[in-house]
Amino acid sequence: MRALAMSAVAEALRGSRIVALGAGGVIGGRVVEALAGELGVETVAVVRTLSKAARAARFPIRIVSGDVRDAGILDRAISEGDIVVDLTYPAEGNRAERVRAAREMADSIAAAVRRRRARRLVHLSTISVYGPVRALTLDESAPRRPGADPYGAGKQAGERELLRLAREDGLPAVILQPTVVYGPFAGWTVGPLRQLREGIVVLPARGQGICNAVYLDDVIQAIFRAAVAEAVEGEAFLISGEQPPTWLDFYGAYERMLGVSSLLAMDTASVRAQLNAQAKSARPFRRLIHRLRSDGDLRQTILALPALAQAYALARALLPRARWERAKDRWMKRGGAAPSAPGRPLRLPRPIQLELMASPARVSIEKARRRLGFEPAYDLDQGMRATREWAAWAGLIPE
Amino acid sequence: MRALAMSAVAEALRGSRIVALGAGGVIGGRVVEALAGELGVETVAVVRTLSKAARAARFPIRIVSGDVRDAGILDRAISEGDIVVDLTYPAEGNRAERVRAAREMADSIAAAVRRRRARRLVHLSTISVYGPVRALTLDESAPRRPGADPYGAGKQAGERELLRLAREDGLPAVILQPTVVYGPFAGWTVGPLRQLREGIVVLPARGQGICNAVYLDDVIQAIFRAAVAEAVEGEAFLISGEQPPTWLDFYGAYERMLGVSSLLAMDTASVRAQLNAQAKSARPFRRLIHRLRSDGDLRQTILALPALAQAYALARALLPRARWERAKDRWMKRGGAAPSAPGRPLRLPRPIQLELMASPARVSIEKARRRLGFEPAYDLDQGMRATREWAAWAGLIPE
Amino acid sequence: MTVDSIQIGVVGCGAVTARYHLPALRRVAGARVAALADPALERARILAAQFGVPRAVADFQEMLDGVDAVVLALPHHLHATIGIAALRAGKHVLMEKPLANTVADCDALIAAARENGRVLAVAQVRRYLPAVRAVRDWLSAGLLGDIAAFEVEEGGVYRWPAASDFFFRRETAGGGVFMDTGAHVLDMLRCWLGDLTLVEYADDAAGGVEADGEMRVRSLCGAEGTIRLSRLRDLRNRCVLRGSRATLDVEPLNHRATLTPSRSKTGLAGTVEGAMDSAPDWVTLFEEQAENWLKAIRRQPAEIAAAEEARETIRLIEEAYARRRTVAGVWERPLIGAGA
Amino acid sequence: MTVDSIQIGVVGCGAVTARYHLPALRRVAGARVAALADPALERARILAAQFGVPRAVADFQEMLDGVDAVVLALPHHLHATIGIAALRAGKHVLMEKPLANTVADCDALIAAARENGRVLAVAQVRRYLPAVRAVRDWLSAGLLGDIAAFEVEEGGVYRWPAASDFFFRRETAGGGVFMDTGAHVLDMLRCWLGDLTLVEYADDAAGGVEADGEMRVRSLCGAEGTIRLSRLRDLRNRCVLRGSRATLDVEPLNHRATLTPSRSKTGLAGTVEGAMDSAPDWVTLFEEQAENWLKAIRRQPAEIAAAEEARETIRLIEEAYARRRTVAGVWERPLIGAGA
Repeated sequence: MRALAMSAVAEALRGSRIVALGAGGVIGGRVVEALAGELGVETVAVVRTLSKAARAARFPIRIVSGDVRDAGILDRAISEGDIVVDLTYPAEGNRAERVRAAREMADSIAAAVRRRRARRLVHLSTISVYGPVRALTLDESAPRRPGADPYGAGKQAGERELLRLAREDGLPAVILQPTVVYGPFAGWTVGPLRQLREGIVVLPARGQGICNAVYLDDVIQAIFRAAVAEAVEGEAFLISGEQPPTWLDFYGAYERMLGVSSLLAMDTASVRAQLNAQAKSARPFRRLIHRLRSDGDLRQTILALPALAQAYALARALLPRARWERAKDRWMKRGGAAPSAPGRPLRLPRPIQLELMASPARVSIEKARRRLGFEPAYDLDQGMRATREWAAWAGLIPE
Repeated sequence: MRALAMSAVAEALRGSRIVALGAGGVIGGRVVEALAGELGVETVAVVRTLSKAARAARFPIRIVSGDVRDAGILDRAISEGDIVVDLTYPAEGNRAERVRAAREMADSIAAAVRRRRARRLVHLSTISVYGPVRALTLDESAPRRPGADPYGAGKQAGERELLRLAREDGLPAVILQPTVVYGPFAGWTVGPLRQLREGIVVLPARGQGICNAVYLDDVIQAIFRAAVAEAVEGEAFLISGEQPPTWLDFYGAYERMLGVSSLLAMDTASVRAQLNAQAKSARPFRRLIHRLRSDGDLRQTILALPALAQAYALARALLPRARWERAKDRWMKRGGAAPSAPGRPLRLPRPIQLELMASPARVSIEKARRRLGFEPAYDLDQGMRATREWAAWAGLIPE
Repeated sequence: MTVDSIQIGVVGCGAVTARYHLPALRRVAGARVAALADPALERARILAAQFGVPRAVADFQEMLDGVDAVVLALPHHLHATIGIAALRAGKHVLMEKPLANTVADCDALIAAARENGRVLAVAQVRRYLPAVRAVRDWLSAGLLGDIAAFEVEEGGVYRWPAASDFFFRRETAGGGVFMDTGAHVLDMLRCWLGDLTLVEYADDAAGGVEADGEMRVRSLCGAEGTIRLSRLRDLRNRCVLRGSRATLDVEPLNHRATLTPSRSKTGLAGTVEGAMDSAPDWVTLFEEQAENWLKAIRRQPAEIAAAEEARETIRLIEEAYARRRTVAGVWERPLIGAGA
Repeated sequence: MTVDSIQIGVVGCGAVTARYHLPALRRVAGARVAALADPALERARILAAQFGVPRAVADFQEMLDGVDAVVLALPHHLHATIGIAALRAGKHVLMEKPLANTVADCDALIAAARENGRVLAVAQVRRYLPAVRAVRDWLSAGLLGDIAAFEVEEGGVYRWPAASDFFFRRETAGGGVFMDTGAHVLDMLRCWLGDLTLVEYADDAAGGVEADGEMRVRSLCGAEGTIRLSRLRDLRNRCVLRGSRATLDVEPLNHRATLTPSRSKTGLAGTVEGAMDSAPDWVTLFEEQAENWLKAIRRQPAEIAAAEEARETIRLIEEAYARRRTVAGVWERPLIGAGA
């Protein structure tokens, strides 16, 4: 297939109305902006709660609020011939709860797509459905093993349900699996900037793990291509940038934006040891809390005391005087915020992130290239330049 | 004996030098001022530490600092023919420690009096040596039963030792037993004013117990009379005001000075019940502290946490959220001071004070009248007027 | 002399009614909430049960007979019609801000209040913030000297639990963050600096309501200032007033202020005296507002935001929208031709 | 370029040396404490061991050879003789306050410093308090307008662990609470308001040293103020400066200040920016003092209390003592004739 220019993709999109489910999120917000703004496509935004609609409300489009598991909501939003872009996912709950919710959401959306005779369903999944990858290359043929990660598991349940319905019932669903999405409002931008500002960020694999980063707008491009591409129903596509950087390069870009020196690249075993030590040092305190929780008598003791007096008295009774005075000073200085250890705190990756950051796998976007005509427009430099501009506006980096 | 006018007492005092032991205290300060100021008598001030000498240092007198158990100190202060006024007492320690210290002090002072051939030793004891009194009248013939009170027990040990030495060795000692001394700098003035300002003061016996109050200057008068009276060696004298008021009258005078309404007169049984309840509610917390103190593991747990974080975390973990928020607000409002229950706190008498305040006993000053020519110059009104003037100067009451 | 209790009806049972008006009115002496009205009758019924209000109705007209005064907490576009109806029925009105979406509607409301001799107050509740009052005091005492410039910013990801979608439609809300937060901020600035005139205005509305924007205004005394508001990014919620003698950096929502004399390196950083809580107790502020409204109804001296003042704020916002320069988000790079 | 370390001797091993001078000097770069001197040699030896000082001697003359500069923390009456001896021996001096007990002694010290070309600084350590610096800044920035009046009070039961009794004798201490605390407070006021002249003075000294007193002074600009000091009663440790524009109530020892504009009901109550600890860290202040002294020795720009300034404070105290009105304590009622 010859790759369509984006102008041609836009032209094709203008033939339908687009319904964005989950329009209050990072990707949804950008989808709506691009459609209702630049591309001039009729758009309906479906948000979970109205509080999330500020960005979509900049445009004179229909906004519907409610849960996508409610058929009535979807019926109000979707009409015949529409293209549905599904950006929803269950954000809360444990693994089992999310898996169930994701399946229910998928079923509800699939049913609405069929009932309202929508033309296509583009569903946003994630690279996390593959779980930890040890191989040097990852493509869509790899097994899905999201493991214990509730996010990946939920997403996998949703995508699997839709792929099954595509296969069995001819649901016109296309699945996109973006990698590490960064850019305006994105978690992989806001999170690292905050971590690097507040503490020392520890990277495993000496920072040499592969970061399959993709700039937000390239994901949007892929969504629009998937919305109009021919003969891609029932297919899944990994969506990533080209020439993935290392995690050290990726975080390094943020470090430079902030003008700080906050990265600490370690070997993976040492990071694991740190994680274990952290868990251990938290343990006795958790045990104390547990003891106090389970010992009703002791607990009543504490609760019977006027409000915070117990904490105060406890600290005063147990801390050596000098330490108490210092602690008090620090407490007051912070206006009551929880005091932390001196020095900048270490920000260790969570275990699930550690796998991701230690992985040597490069994601192949060959399939998306071939079948969708996808071609990333942003390399890391370009993406980070755009990201820096947004971050300055958002007050996340010094101006 | 015909009572001497104070001018004649002063005249008699001018025949000797006066050494005030414990000149840094409330009575000692006034003794020195009256001697070195108004009466123009040569005075030596002995203070425990120099920090206490500010008041005596207003006069060009000798100031000696040190412990009266140190013979060298006393030898530097006392010369032949001196009158020694002993205002010292052991202010710290438990009952046994104070009894031992009081005896050592008495022995050291008695030895110095004999060694330096001082003319007289006037020793300040207290009404507390009699312990709780249930009779309607108290005079010097009553048994000394100070009971568990460490202060009274210490004072009793000192006075007993000196009386023994007077009887057995001809020590020229006279004992004065003042009652509830109030006035400038006095504990029975500073304490009640503070309590009434900060909380609700609870009086037992519906406030109708007898307060054998004596204005400070009347005690000074008695000291000077005892210093020069004839044939009173080996005798003890109760020193009190005339027409003792009730405790309600006594505290009421302070209440009026402050312009507050802070007194709560209750029957004694109810006060006891309150004291018990207070002890009970404090108990589980003390138990918790005890457990944490004795449980090294648990204690390490707490101490290992950064400074105050434990207190904060503990409170946050255990308090219901709304209560936590309120507690935090209150905490911050007070700038970190220990928060207390809402409303003005109750100030209950300590058990030893409860006995004193519930007692119906009027102190007889007949013996001091007869043998010392003592006549109180201040009734409650006059004493409280003078006290009010001082309290305003000291910033203890609104001006 | 005892004062008869004023019977109050509350129209509109959204979040502001449930969280603030009803808890506050319950505390006010000499007033009693007699009825609630909301087309979503179920909401009205629930709140009536929660706050012990005897009547709940769907149509506000039904409640008018039994009340002396009404609190109107409605979608903005309904302010004028329902407000005018209430005033014509002889009811005093406390109108949630903004007074109305247009100056024309404001004028109609003001005329209705005059013609019927009723109090029309606007719920500019921030006026009761200790810092807002203190700064007004300080400015009139000349603490800062002549004000040369000022900057206000307030922003955060939008989180108000909006119960209806009027809020995000231009026809119903009248505007975005400037009609909402801006009505507060501009009223506060008017309290401090008097009438403001527009210099320029830009926002990101592309046919809908703005989520982020910046207004430049000039005060009577010639000081120019910027007001930057956002629903998309966290801004420091503060006002900086730059005077000839000193600069005051005030955070009205948490009572903090730092004063730095013009030629000094060191500031005095503290809180407004008498306001030591870390966050304002909004129910208490609404209570003060209600008390002052009731005083005004009883023709006693009262501190209320008069409709005429609120109209000036709406005039400014209306002019700003009319002269709007639209600015896309810095992140809105074209997809077509991207990377080329 | 490296700077040679300045060798310092400390004369007098009392509480201020042990608590502040030695801990502070240990932190200062480019200086080294080479010797301690105290007639109570044992005290000197203990401190030398504690602070790693190589020499401890009884007679300060013995140490002079090995040092470039001396800190003198001595009984007040020895300041002049020992100070002059050290200056004549070519040593720079940091003198504990008060500079000396009399103006004549101050002048002799100043002359000795001039003749020998040495730095004679006075340990007016409160100058380094953040609030003292900030208030100076604010005043010169005109924050308060013209100062019309001021009140200072500081008092509490005396608790300093005096190791020798020089402190409570007029011959040795030179005076009481005004020579001690007063030397600090008057220096602070001079920093803020310039030279002060005496209006009147009263204290309670009856042949000894005063424990409580009150001084009235006039500043160059004509403002009159009261300084009330006590060792017998708790006073609020604060200074109130009443200006034409605003009143500042400052507590320099805990960095707090409340500013109330003249026509305002509400004040701004807070702390001096950058000084958020609840109590000042005195060792750090002594460290700053030592650093500035060393800078002055190296002829670099430095903030020190010059002897000439300290002399003015002593002049004021000397004059006050000369014009003293003696007032007995309000509680000193006559015993003779009492109750009659």
